[in-house]
Amino acid sequence: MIEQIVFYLFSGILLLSATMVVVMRNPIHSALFLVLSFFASAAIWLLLQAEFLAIALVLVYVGAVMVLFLFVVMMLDINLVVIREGFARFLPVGITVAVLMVAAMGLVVGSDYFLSDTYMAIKSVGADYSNTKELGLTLYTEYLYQFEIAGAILLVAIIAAISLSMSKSKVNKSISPEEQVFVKKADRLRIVKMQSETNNKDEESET
Amino acid sequence: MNADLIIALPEITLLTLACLVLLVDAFSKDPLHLLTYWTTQASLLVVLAMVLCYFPENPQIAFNGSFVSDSMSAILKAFMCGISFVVFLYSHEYLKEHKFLKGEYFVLGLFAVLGMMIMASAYSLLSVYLGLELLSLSLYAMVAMQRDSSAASEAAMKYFVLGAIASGMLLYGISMIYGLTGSLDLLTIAERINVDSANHMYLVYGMIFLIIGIAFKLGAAPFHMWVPDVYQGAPTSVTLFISTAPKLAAFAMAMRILVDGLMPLVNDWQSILAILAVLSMATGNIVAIAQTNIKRMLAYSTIAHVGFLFLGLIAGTTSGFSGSMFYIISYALMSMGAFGMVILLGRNGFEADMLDDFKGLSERSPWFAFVMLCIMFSMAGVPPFLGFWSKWFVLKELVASGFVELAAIAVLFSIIGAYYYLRIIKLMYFDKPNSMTAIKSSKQMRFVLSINGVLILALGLAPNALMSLCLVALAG
Amino acid sequence: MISLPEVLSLAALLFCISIAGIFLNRKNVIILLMCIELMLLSVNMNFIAFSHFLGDIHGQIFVFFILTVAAAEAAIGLAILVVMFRNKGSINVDDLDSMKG
Amino acid sequence: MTLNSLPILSILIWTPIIGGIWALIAGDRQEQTVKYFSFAVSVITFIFSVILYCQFDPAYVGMQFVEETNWITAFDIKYHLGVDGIALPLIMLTSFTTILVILAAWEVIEKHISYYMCAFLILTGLMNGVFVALDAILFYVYWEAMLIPMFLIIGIWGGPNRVYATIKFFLYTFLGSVFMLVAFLYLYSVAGSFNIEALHNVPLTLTAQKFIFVAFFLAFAVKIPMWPVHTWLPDAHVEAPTGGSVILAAIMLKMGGYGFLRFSLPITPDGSDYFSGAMIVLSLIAIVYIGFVALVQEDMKKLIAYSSISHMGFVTLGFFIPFSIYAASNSTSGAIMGMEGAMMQMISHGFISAAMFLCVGVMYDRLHSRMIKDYGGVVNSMPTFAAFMMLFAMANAGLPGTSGFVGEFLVILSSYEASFWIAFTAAITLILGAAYTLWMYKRVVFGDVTKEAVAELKDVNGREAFILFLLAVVVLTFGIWPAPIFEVMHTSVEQLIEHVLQSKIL
Amino acid sequence: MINNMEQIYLAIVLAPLVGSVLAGLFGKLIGRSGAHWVTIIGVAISSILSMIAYKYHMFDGGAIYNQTLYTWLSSGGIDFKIGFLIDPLSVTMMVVVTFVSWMIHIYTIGYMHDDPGYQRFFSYISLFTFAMLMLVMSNNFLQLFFGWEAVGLVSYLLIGFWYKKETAIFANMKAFLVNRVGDFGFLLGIAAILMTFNTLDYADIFSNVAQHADSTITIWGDEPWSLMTVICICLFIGAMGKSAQVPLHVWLPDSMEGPTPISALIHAATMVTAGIFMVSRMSPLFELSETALSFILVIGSITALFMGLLGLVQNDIKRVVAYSTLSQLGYMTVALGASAYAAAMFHLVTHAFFKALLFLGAGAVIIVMHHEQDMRKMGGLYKVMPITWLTCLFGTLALIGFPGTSGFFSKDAIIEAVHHSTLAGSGFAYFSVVAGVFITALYSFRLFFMIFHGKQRMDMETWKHLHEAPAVVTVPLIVLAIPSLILGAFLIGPMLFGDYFGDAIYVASTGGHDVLAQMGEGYHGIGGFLLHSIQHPLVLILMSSGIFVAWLCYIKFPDVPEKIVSKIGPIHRLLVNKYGFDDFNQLVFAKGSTGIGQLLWRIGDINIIDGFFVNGTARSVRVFSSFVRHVQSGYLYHYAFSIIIGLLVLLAVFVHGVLD
Repeated sequence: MIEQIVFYLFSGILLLSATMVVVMRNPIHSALFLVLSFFASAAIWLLLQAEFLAIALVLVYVGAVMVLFLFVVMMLDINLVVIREGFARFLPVGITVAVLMVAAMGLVVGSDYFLSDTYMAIKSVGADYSNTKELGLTLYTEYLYQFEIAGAILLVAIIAAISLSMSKSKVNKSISPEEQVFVKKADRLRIVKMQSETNNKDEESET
Repeated sequence: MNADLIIALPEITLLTLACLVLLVDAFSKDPLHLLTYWTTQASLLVVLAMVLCYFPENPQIAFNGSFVSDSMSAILKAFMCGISFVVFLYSHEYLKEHKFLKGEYFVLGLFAVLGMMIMASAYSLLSVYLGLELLSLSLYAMVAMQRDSSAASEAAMKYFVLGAIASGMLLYGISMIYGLTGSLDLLTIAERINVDSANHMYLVYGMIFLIIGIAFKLGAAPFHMWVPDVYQGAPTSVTLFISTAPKLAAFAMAMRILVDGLMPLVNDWQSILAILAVLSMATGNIVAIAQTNIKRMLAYSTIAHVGFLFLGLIAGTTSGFSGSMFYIISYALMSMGAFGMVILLGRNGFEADMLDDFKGLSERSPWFAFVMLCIMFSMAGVPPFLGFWSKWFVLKELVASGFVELAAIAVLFSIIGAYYYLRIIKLMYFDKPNSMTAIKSSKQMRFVLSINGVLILALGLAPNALMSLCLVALAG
Repeated sequence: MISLPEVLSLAALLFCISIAGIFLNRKNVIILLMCIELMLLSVNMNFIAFSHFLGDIHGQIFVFFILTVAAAEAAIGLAILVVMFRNKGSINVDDLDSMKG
Repeated sequence: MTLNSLPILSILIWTPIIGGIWALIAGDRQEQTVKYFSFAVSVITFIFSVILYCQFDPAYVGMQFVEETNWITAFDIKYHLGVDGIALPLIMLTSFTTILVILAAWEVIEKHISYYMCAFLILTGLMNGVFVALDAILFYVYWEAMLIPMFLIIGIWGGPNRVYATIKFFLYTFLGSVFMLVAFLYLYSVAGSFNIEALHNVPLTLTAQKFIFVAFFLAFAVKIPMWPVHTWLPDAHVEAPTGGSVILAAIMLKMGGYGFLRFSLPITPDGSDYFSGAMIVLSLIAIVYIGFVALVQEDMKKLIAYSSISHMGFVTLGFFIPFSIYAASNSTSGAIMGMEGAMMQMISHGFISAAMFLCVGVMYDRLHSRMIKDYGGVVNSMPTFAAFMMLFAMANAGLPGTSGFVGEFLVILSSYEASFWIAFTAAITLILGAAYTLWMYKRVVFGDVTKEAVAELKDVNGREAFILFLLAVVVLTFGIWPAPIFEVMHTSVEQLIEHVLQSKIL
Repeated sequence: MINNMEQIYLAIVLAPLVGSVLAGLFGKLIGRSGAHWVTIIGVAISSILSMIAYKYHMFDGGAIYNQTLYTWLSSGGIDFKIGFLIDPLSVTMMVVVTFVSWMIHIYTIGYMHDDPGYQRFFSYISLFTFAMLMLVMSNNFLQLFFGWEAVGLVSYLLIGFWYKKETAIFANMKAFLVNRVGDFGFLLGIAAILMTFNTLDYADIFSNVAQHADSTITIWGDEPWSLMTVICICLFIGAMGKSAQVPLHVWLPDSMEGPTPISALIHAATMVTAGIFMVSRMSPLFELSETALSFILVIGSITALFMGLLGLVQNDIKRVVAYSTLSQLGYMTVALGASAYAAAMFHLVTHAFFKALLFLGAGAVIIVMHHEQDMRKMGGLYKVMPITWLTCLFGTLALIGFPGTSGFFSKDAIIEAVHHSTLAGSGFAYFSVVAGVFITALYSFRLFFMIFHGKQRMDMETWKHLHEAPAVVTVPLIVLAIPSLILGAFLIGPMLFGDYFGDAIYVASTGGHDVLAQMGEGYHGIGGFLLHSIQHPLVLILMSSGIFVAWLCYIKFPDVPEKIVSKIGPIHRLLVNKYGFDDFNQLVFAKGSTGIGQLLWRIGDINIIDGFFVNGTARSVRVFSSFVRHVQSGYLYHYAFSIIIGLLVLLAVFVHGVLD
């Protein structure tokens, strides 16, 4: 019973904060609400006996990823523009679709099928059970291959992030003497021929 | 465990070599990154050789059933390596011309190839996902790599956001399938699915999300919206890359998930794919007509081709899948040639990506106009070019499975499609050139592009070998 | 006791919110990235629920990988964002419209 | 190696193709060489087709000179060639026409003559391929591949509106043929083979036959072309260079007819029977409707193009009348006559339309106009030409003694056995055909010279006279003595009729 | 002998062809005289050999020759052959054709002397001789049709011989097209014959004809038609075209645009009689259908009477003769309709001579008048052209049927035959042919008086230079005048009442068809025939009054015609307008078909098929394309939205089964 209250409490927080993430104008507020939703999720995960992941979520996400988000948000000097026109026009359709989707998904996942015996195989674990240990064991044996791939993915992320955002300052003020020697008039001076404006107008009117 | 490693030797080698290239690049000061380039190409060749050397007679499963090496994966991997080799060759040329040659490009490229190979060999949903992400993340970065291009960064952002949504969908589907079968292993999933049981509807529910993920990756309508923008915005060499080898990986993903994993649900996904196929062919072919940018036009043509590709899957038979495989390989070859031509015509930072840039090509360079002609007729599906056989193959299997009406719809759209391919030929042959500037490019580029064109014709005249290969790939 | 449908529904709701966030949001791209994170969170929720009710650890393993990938994704996404901002001087979603048709 | 052991059909296909490729490689720099070389190739091809004719056994039932090699083993697609009495005359026609076309281009084509020669030679090879292929897929490959050179010919060397015309031509014919491909694939799924002869014998339900017939119909009706899918033809003809018009009219149209004989009728006899009434009506519409349309054309090429459509109406009429004749008379004699008449109409139209287009070409080369109003009184400055054109105009109007008469005559005679009114309607062409041909002739050739340009026209030169003379000889010979063409067809046509009149409903 | 004869027949046919080819293809090489020599020699050979053949068949009792030369083609078990059937009917035609042609070849030398198309002309007329011979010598319908169309072709070429003249090239096209209308029916008749008899050979058809006498065919609804009637009417439509019967007569007056020798040869003596010949040849068929015969009778009598009337108002010398020809062809047709085939043939033969004579005479006048054809500008020519005057007088007398001349015998025979006929329409026919006698006399002498007598209406300058025509012109006139006068007397006995034609012409002995046999009962030699006509003087009275009226109007009171014209204004206008046939054709057929053509082309082809369906499809695809492309708005949220919609639809359809 208490579990259910806790679950609904945190579910409520989660959904609310998730909604706030979406509707907040200021991205910093959004980011903070996102942090809140992560916390709420972590709580629910704990209820679902995924202790390690709950911790990891807080550590990795809140501790690293969200900080990164905030960092970027603050680094980029974003002016908070007003919502453009058309949004209101689009909103009813958007909300209808969202509601429809909730219905379409809810009808399936809310079904009693998921109450069947198959889904009553919850492990009853002793006090010495360590979720972390079991995860670790599986991860480093059965999932060695995937683990390596994950490593590669992180490597790619690093390379990509660096190569995209690192700017070798291109604005090099030094001069190249040999280029200066070979410079020609045409390189510096461009003569543009332009028709006089009256002529242009005449032509336009003719056509 | 050792056996496992040997089975996955090409992937391991590629990972090692990719890291090596990374190191090489980090310490090289060459502005042309020649060493990086050549080690990259060498790596691909080495891996290609390995794939061929370790060609599996029978499917070999490793890493607790999450990795498989069968003839399909081996053939696809070989093509991935080969195609990437050519792509990098063109890319080097292109990057040099457009002055943003970077070592990371090749490193990321290699990782992308690794991702593709993982997808080709993935036997569990987790491997599929990780392979996909490895590939996608590399590609996102590659698209954005031309940092001073506004279009490229816009394309990258769109690609990234939509790609993330798609992988979210895919994940959601995976989670449902996992929840319903209790396994991530494709073989186990296939075993545990019982069509008649109560969970059929839930499986279909999960499967729809999976299919959206696949459809997005391949660029099937209505999940195709990223394709035109990304094709247009990305640097041509990246467009070239995206439109070739990763398509093979996406096909492999479709095969793994739908055929290896969800074959019991074949009746359901046949109908879903049929809808997507018709939509794709319609959207692709119709919207392509209105395009003026050749990269964008080819993007829509890709969408249309994906529709055709699906037809082979819809057939639901082994030979139908072979047909799709043949289709995607031929498509990759044609697309490679087409974008190769775009690269060839561009110069000095100028992208020859408007249709009008092809005007009067036959006067400027009769030979390359001919190559482009072969490619365009091939894409339109006119014999005796390769593209005809790929259409023929999937249509044949489709008809053999009794979907004659679908085949009729497909050919109808291919006629609409023929129009915009013909338009390019019209520009090249019937119009006067805008300028008579000679085409300048390296010898190897010309050589490879010529080979590409000739190959499309040659394989069109003698498609037997490739067809048999595809048949064998899926029969074994 | 929490039941599986409850958790799944929660995840589905979260999924819908995130999706709605993506196509309703016209402000800036960074919120899109956050919505993606939310979406992954909902998927994770699904996995953990199934893992719990099936008594199967593999679901949690998957979540582990998703977290990893999500982090990598966030990094690349933000990097692209930065590049984009440099080019366009804006991260407004509406400004991402130079290519269309 | 004796002549008998030569793979003569392959030679007919590949000699021109390889010749064409060589011409392309030789390039524009060696213009003269290319011309003579191409001419030589076309003559050699023709010689081989004559050898083929000589060695052909008219009494033999079935395919002759069969060549069979594996091509795509994966699907049992074979490089399977053979010829019978239906294909043989068409092959002769093809290789003969090629010579004319190459000669006609001699001085006229100034732009990229080597490409031009290449396109035509390759086209010849492919067209021969269409007529000898015995594997449905092989047939289809030749059939479609043929569009490519034609597309380029019209597009590169055509008139001012060539792009519209050539794209229309391509898409139109492509539209038709893709459905034929689907039909082939369906047949394969039933018969397990692409062998055309095997397909002839595979039993099919009536519904299937109807659908297959419609698919085939789209392909062949567009090609031949039948009303109302004919509108590509006038455009293509008008814009094509002379040689292109000649090949289009003389041979490409015949492929539609050939397709009906080789595929529609034998594969779907019951479907053909079912639709024969509609086909007859369409044919009659083509004959009369198009006749009227031809009457009011202001462009000579368009007029001839429309007259081609009208003439092709006789071909389809002759092909689909047998069912009604058989139903009316219960004897195959009239049916055979109708079909042979239609075949003859195809052959003869090949010569006559080629001649007419060449005539227009001769004038066009001089005045660069195809409009009737730009001429008048040509006979005053070009008497020899006028005489040739008179002969061909009369042949076009179906005057006895020219080959144009034979086919129309037989088809009208046989259609009478089916119904008086069919014959009645078909015979209207006697009046209309004469009307549009002679009215054009009157306006172009007769009359006093009122235009300076016409007065300065030079009469045909030796090369042109030679081409026209060749055609005149052929037109007259087959008008006076058409028996040689009929002799080679008899066995095949009889066998076909016999086959077609038997139901093969599953 | 038979073998020799075959070579002779071949020579008869081929000699003119060779001449034609030589003159046509090598005209420049052999020059003008070369051209006329080769053709004249060719046609002379042909003519002389024809006479030999005539002698062989008519006097030496040679058997009927019916042999195949070669098989044109065989299809569906039917052999189409080329071959000759030589019997009294054909051999008579051969002699007439070759002889008249020969004369006209000679005459042409003078007539066309200064024409630049000299060689071409000779080539054409020789070719015509060849084609006409093919027609008459044929033993089957195929060859008949070949000859039929070939003479049409040559006629076309010759009418348009002066191709610079707009009227000439209009007339030749008109002639060809009108003939084609006839051929249209003819071909249908041939098709019907082939279907009925499974052969096109005369002999085979005639031997089986009895079996099909009562066959019927349904053409419209369920009404059964007599097969023979259908066949015969179809064939006769062919004859109507070629022999210029109403309403397909319109081409013949216009054909006078051609050179006069042509008018004489083709449009008077030979080609136009091909229809008469054909019906005679097909007598076994026509005898089986009284309906067809009545039809012929009515058409013929209309032509005979009303075309003659038109001759009264024409002022062009050649046109008068042309209308006279029409009228005379009407007489022949009437004879055919009355089953008096022999009488028709007889009139055909005599008409060939005297009409050729009249045309050549007219041609002679035209030459000396420097190609002036308007009679109103002539008069009094008898003084300068006595030979022409005399021969023309003979011709005119023969034409009006002055007792004793050839024309008298043949025309009176027809009138008598019609009188005996009991077929439906014979009463009208009798009235027409009898009334025709008056009209014939009136227009013939109108012509004669206006040209040769009365005031000289040309200007004096022309008058001074007038002279008799050269010998090449007058000799053929004289040669033709002789048979015009005397041939009838010789031929009437054997031809009408003897066994001249043998089996070549068949007349049913029952049903009162055999009018000639009935006449034969009362025939007692030429004298008797003459006497008979005096005893029943109606015809003679009409003829004389015709001459008298002509004398009154054109010699005695030249201003009378104008007064009459002003009195009968509308009728005169009707006649001048040729009953409106030309206007009607021009308006309905020519304008109508170009109108239909324009309609079908502009509306049908350009607007509906091409515009709406073909280009319309292309356009709508393009429009649709440019519309659909806006879905690709460039906005991320739209893209995401489309993904969601896709997802929703798939979920709805496949999970929630909305569509089920």
